[in-house]
Amino acid sequence: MTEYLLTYIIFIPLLASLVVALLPKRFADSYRVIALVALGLSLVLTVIGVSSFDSTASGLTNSEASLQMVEKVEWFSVNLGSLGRFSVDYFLGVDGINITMLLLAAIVLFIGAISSWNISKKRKGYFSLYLLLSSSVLGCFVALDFFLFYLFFEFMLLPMYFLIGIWGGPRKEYAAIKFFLYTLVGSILILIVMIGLYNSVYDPVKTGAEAGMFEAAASVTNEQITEVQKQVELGNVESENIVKSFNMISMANETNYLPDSFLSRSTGAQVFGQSARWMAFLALLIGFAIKLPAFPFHTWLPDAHVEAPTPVSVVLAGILLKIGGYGMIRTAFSFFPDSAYHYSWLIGFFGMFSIIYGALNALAQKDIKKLIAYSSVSHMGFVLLGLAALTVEGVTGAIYQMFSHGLISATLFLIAGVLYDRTHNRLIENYGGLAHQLPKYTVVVTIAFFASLGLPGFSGFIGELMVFLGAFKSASFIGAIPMWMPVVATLGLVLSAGYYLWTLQRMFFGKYWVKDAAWHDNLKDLTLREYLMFVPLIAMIIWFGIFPGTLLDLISNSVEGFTHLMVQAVK
Amino acid sequence: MPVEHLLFLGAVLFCIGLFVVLTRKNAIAVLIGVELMLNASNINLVAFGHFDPDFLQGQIFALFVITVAAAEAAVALAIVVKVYQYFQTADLDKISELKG
Amino acid sequence: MISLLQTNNASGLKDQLGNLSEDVWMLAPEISVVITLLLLLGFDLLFRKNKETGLAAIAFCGLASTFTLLTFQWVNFSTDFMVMGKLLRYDQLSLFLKLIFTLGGALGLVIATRNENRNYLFRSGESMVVLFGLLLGVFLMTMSVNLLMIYLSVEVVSICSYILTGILKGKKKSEAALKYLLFGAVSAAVMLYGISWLYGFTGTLDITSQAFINGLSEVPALPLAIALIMTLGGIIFKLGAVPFHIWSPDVYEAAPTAVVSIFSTLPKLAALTILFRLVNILPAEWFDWQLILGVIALASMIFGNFSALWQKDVKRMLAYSSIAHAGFLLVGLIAWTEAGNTAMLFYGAMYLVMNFAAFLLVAIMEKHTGSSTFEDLRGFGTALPFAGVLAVVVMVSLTGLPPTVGFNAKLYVFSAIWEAYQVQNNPVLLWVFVVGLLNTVVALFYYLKLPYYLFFKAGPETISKKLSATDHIWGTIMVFPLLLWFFQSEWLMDILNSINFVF
Amino acid sequence: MTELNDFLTPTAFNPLIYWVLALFALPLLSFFTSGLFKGKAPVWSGFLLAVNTCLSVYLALQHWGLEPGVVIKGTWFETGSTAFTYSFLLDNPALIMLVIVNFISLLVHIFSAEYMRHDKAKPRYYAYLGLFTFSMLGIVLFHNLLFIFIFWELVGLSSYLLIGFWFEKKSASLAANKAFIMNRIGDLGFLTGLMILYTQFETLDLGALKLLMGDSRIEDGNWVINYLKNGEEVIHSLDGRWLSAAGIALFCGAVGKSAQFPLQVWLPDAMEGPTPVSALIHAATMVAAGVFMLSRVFVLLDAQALEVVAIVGAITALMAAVAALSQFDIKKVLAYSTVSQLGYMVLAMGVGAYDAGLFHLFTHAFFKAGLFLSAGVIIHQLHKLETDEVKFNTQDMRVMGGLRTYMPVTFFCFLFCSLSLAGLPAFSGFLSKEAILINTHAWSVEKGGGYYLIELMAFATVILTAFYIMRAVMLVFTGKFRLPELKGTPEIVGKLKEGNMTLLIPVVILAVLSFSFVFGASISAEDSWLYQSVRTPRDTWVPKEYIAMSQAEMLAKAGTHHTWLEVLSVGLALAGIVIAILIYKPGAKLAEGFDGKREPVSPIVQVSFYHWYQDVLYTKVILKFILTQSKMLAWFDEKILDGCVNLLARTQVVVAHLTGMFDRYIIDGFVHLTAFTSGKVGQLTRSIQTGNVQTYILSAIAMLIMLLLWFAF
Repeated sequence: MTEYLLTYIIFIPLLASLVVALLPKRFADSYRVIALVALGLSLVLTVIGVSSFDSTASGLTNSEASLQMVEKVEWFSVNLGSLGRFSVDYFLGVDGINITMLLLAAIVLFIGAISSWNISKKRKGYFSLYLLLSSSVLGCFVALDFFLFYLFFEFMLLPMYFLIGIWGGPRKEYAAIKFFLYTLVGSILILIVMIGLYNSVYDPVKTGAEAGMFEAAASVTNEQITEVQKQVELGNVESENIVKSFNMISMANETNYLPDSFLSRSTGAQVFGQSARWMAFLALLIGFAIKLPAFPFHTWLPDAHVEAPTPVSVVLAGILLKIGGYGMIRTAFSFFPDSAYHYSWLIGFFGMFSIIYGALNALAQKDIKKLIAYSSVSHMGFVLLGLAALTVEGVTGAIYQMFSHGLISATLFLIAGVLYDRTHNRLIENYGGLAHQLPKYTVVVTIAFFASLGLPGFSGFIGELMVFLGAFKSASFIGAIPMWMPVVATLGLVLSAGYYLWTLQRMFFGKYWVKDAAWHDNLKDLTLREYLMFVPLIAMIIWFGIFPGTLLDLISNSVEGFTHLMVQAVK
Repeated sequence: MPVEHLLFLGAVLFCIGLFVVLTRKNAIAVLIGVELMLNASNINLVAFGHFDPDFLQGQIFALFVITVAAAEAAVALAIVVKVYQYFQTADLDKISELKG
Repeated sequence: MISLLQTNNASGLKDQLGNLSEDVWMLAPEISVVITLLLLLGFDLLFRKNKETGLAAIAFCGLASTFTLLTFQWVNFSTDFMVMGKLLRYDQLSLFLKLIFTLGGALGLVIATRNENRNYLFRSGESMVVLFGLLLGVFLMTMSVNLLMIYLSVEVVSICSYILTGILKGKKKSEAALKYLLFGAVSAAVMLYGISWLYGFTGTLDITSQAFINGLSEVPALPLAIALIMTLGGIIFKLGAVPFHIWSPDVYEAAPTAVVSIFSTLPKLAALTILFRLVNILPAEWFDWQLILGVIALASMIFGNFSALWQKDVKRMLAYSSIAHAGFLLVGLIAWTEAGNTAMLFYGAMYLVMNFAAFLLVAIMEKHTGSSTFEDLRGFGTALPFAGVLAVVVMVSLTGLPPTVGFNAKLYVFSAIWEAYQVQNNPVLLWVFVVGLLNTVVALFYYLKLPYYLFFKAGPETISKKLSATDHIWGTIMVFPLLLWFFQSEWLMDILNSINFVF
Repeated sequence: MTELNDFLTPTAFNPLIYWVLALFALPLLSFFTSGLFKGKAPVWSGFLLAVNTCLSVYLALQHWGLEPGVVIKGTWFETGSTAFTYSFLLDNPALIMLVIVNFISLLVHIFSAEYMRHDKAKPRYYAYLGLFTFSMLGIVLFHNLLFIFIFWELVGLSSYLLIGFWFEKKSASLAANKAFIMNRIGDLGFLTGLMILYTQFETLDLGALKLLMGDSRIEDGNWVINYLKNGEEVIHSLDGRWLSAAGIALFCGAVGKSAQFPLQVWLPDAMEGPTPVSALIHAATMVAAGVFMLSRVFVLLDAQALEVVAIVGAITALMAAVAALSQFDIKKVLAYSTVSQLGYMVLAMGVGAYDAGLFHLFTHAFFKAGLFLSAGVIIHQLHKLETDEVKFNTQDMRVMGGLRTYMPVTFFCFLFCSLSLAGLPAFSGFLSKEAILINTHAWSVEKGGGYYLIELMAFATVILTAFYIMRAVMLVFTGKFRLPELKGTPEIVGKLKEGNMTLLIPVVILAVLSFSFVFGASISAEDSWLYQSVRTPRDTWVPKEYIAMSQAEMLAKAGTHHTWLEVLSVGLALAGIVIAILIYKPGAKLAEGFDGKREPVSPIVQVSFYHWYQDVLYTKVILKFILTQSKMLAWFDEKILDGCVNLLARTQVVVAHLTGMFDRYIIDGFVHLTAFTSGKVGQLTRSIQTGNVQTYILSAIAMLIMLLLWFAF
């Protein structure tokens, strides 16, 4: 039943995008329906996938055995002579780490589609780009071939560029270009490492088949694989028979690195006088830290958020940022656990710093969207801190934080959108006492703010708690980051309470007042469509805050496998 | 005559040609400079051909160069004429609309 | 002929002549080009009016027959051998390049038909004749293994280019032609001077002969460097790389779009082949050409990319981008591995396709807006979304981002250089690798400028909203492969892999 | 060795869980549904609370005195090999708190029905009360630090909502913010404590922590614990200082919630909330949660941590008592008094008198709630006098005076509660305060030296307490009603009436509960049933080496009963009362001097009035610093960091210009130079200056030569 599920999930939006692009303008009203139906279908399929996901089957993140819903077809295999075969697979699959991200993406994209309902400018372009973006985002989370992953990763940029650049606010061009360039710098860094990794990693199964060690690659036993690895180790396999691989799961397995290859752990090669593996790790880390975004690579975020239309902000904050964190887990940390350990202090420090820096910046913002953007920087700092801890709790917390921030930041940007829709103004100082005029909206805002500042009972708390517990434990458990880091990072909690409550107090409490009297007539309370977005989001935020087991059951085995590999590598 | 002298002559001629190319302002004069440079090479080729008595490749090469130079000169002059039509001058300083 | 005389000792003149007549079959494609050229000339002389159709028919038929002959040769003769008494070399490398050159020529002609000044190229028989002369020249360049032949073929291409630049009316065109000519003549003279020294060092013009290699091995480093670098000068001029790149922006801006599309591709790749043949016989111990070419490649990328940033004209921007691409093409060569060569060829072929697609779209834009400056292209994409989207795809491909074949090309080239770095540990390679890839970011700046103006800026309402059916079709035909080959690059790669680079 | 998993395995099904769930469910139901009942919300919520109170009384009776209490345990979620469990513990302190919370909450519900009668947002008010009761019960019933933390924060939320209930008032919403943020600061410490304990013991279950703490030891300055996890031995070791740090960190949570120095400033501001809320949350229950939590984690605190607790408690008690001396706002007096009394409780915990602290918590809950509700009656009745013309601050004692004649019931209730607060015999306050003082004395004796200062502070607070509360009584109830004079509206006097039954019943009940006979007939705390019920044999849990001497040992050494101590404390209290009466007796100069406007002028009084200028320090210095800091950072982010990026982009552009101009300027310059050197040879200068193609050629050749030179050398 779940055989081609992932393919369906990715390609339904793509197909819908084509349909929207090809439908004549006469059917302009149906574009949004198509988008909603396509993403709804993807969401339903995702939920089916999640419910049929067997968490007990997942384990070590460097073994294909722990994957589910695997689809692995050779996509293309190019012979590059002495470079060996350039083999790219259409390789999809989920384990505990990405199934949560897939779920999040499907949810947020669907909500984004609802939020796009009243887009009126150039609808055809908008919806086909939005669907294209959806498709690549979903693909990015389930692709397990580095090339495929990179394809989806890069493919997000263009739709995003146009979505911000055409449908955005006053400084949209600047924001769009800034977003694109920033991310591109990151992806070039990733590309550099991808090329390096590709030259260092081979696929034992295909190599064995190519070298004639066994007949078909279909039914290969572990012994045979070990045998192939042994033969490669001894140099008995001809270089043109070695099939190099982009398989991200293989890349996480030390035994798949060619002996004497550049990034193999045993070689100890150096680049610019530093260990090649360290440099490669740093490149990947920075590449994804830009996406995350962590201090000091975050300055694209406020601009992009402020200028982007509401649904795009929602998708950007809700999902795109998570690709940064997910990418780190799946690539940087998995491929180079030793380097991750070596740099954990640095990562932890930047995580801690981002938390406080983002929060302090949020405190000074006048534009509510910018405030939320900086709060995202602050919250994504927890992801870095949790990952740097290299403990089960820390990594779990990081993933949980990503999931929960996805829901909460989506809600927050929708909130900003509600106000912007009505008055086309987002400055905090222009409002006062909105609670009188918009009581229901105020309730939603209060819930979202408290969820975001990490109040127990909401999903954000679980993520942050786990990060703190894991980060503190790290020092005595594995020695990755010192104990003072999480302790200092707790300051972020106070600051986040500070800026959220201050905003609440300034905008919603006190005497009712808006700067422009003309706004008053437009200030109507929430509409049905808005309820449709807020109610499910808030319900999920609360559900995952009270029953974290729903999500943790999915991820815990994979995280344990992941940290197990980390610990092994450090030893 | 030792071959060094010939080579020295070639080098001097090349430099003079280059100098002319760089300093004269008239297009025709620049072309003459190019011819000088080509001839410097020809001298070299012929001089080296001296050591290649079996095949005389140098001399033959020189003949080809002369032919090509003639063809080039023909095209060049045609273009100069055309340029003159538009600019009413062959002064290279004044022919500088395209830049940047 | 000279080399004919060289082998005189071994066998009789009669055998030689017999061989020569056999060689003629190996040169069938070139002969086909020459015959077409002559037919065009004759037709042009005989008919006075309404020549367009006739000339076009002859040209396309000639290209078709050339293409057929080349395919025939590709399929049936896969061995490498010298023809014309070691002046030329028949091998798969040259065959492949000639194939894509023929295609390129045809695409150039197609672009010519897209222009507003319809069929301008076909109206004057001379330009058609010269165009085929240029084609012959690049054919010969790909096969040249003799210094004389190298000089001659380069000059053939150059002289044809001068004429093509200046043959049509226009002040700018004549100025560009003159500049091009003077600059080209000087580079040729510099190259010739270098060649004369190489001849002096070795006593032979045949670069494949052992004598040439032995001769070079005895020369001290400095004179050798002078001679080789001067020789490189002329080749780099054709490649359009730093420092002999300065002509290209002016010429690209002035010359007709169709001609530029050919200038920016065929001679570049042909020059690359010569460079390839030359550096492959030079052992790195005597001459660190990897360093020289590395510096040239980096300088080209940086110069090309940075200069392109502030250009106001699409064609001029593409000229600078072609300088940068020359640098990227060199990257594959610098790797100095088989994979590098394949990757270089792949990049070359893809660059050709991308560039023709780009110029086709420029031609279409020129037709609709009457200009190729960014300012005048404002709102073009909004008015003509299809053409706009195609332009975006081409620009993305030129930048080298997925999902376009430009990405594969860059990926292969840089994979090759990474692998070469792993093996050779030459720090130059690493610099080329890192700086080259980071250059992509700079490139994005100006490539994105086009979509930016096309879509983000509001343009005048005057842009005609109707895209002709032919434009639709040609646009799709040219752009679609850029996407298709991203997913199926092995089709081309398999062909390239059959090329034997050893000689 | 202890097997960790034994603590974490869920207990067998116990039907008691239904009762517990019902206890949570009813207030939560009130939270969610009171909105539906609009005007009938008080009835509905009150009904639910009444049921809940009955339930809790029933439970308390059922499980009274069971040692060590009933435990229900289950798994919340698991991650990796670690299970996060929840557990309930029903022991005596929990049961008493359960009853107190529900009972006072019920009284407040009843009282509010009248007090909030005319407020449109009544349903919201009752919803918040429900949320508060729910959260508070969580702290009381859960026996897992993580869950206590969770409900701890939720209590903070409901407190925030209730303080800011009248959100139109800017001061109210600001006070709400302040309360939440101050609490959050304390919670950082709590969270840090959780981190430390979790790292060491891998569980936050209090039952487990108690035993594991007993198993842990100090070895070579390291805090070491061995235990079994799934049969495998685990050794965890942290620097020994983390042991004290854990205790102090947990205490930080209590500092926030129980308004201890230096975070106590939020509590006086919290009086912006409705008065019944102040009675429930900011006097009886929530603020006491800190003390209750301290009692729960008592065994995790080592000697250093306890010392910090004691010192902070004493300082708070004294500081707040001083601040209460000069306040004019009746609620502010009570607020500072609450802070001061909480200081006593914390002091008790610090000196090891777990039982005394808890006992004072219970007694204080009643008499302080009584005081607040009495004040509420006064405010409510005075509020009725307000018209559109006549506006005055209904909480300002300067407008009151002589109310005894108008509101006799309220007067007596207030008086009894005040006497209880002052600690006179026959009142409950006497019992618990005496217990604290005895323990403090024993502790000071044990420690000796400067630690007598703590005892001194405790005694100083006794006299201050008696003084300020008697001052309030005198100002409010004696003399003549000052409002008519101040406002020039003598007709107002007739309108002032005693509150109705809905207001008075809760007040009277609470006043009755502040007599000592309720808690024990004897004059000594030792004999009180309540005091005895919380005296758990905790000494066996505490690792001997962590504390110098247990409470029992200290008491044994210093003696459990000191008549002179009681005499002294009662004497001091009486002295305070007498002084207050003398100063503020009707007709006394000070009492007449108020005009309802003036702030105190004497600098000493100002220190008291402005609460040691602590607030000024916070807002003017620390908050300003943070805000400036954040503005600076935002500037840094926008200008410098983003500026760098833009600069990079701009440099690119500049470089682009440079390369573009390279031909034109640099090469030209080069040409200039060449022309200059060869200037005499011919008329070259002009021709080269602008010679375009030639410049091109020259640049190419020059670069070629440069390449050559660079390559050659």
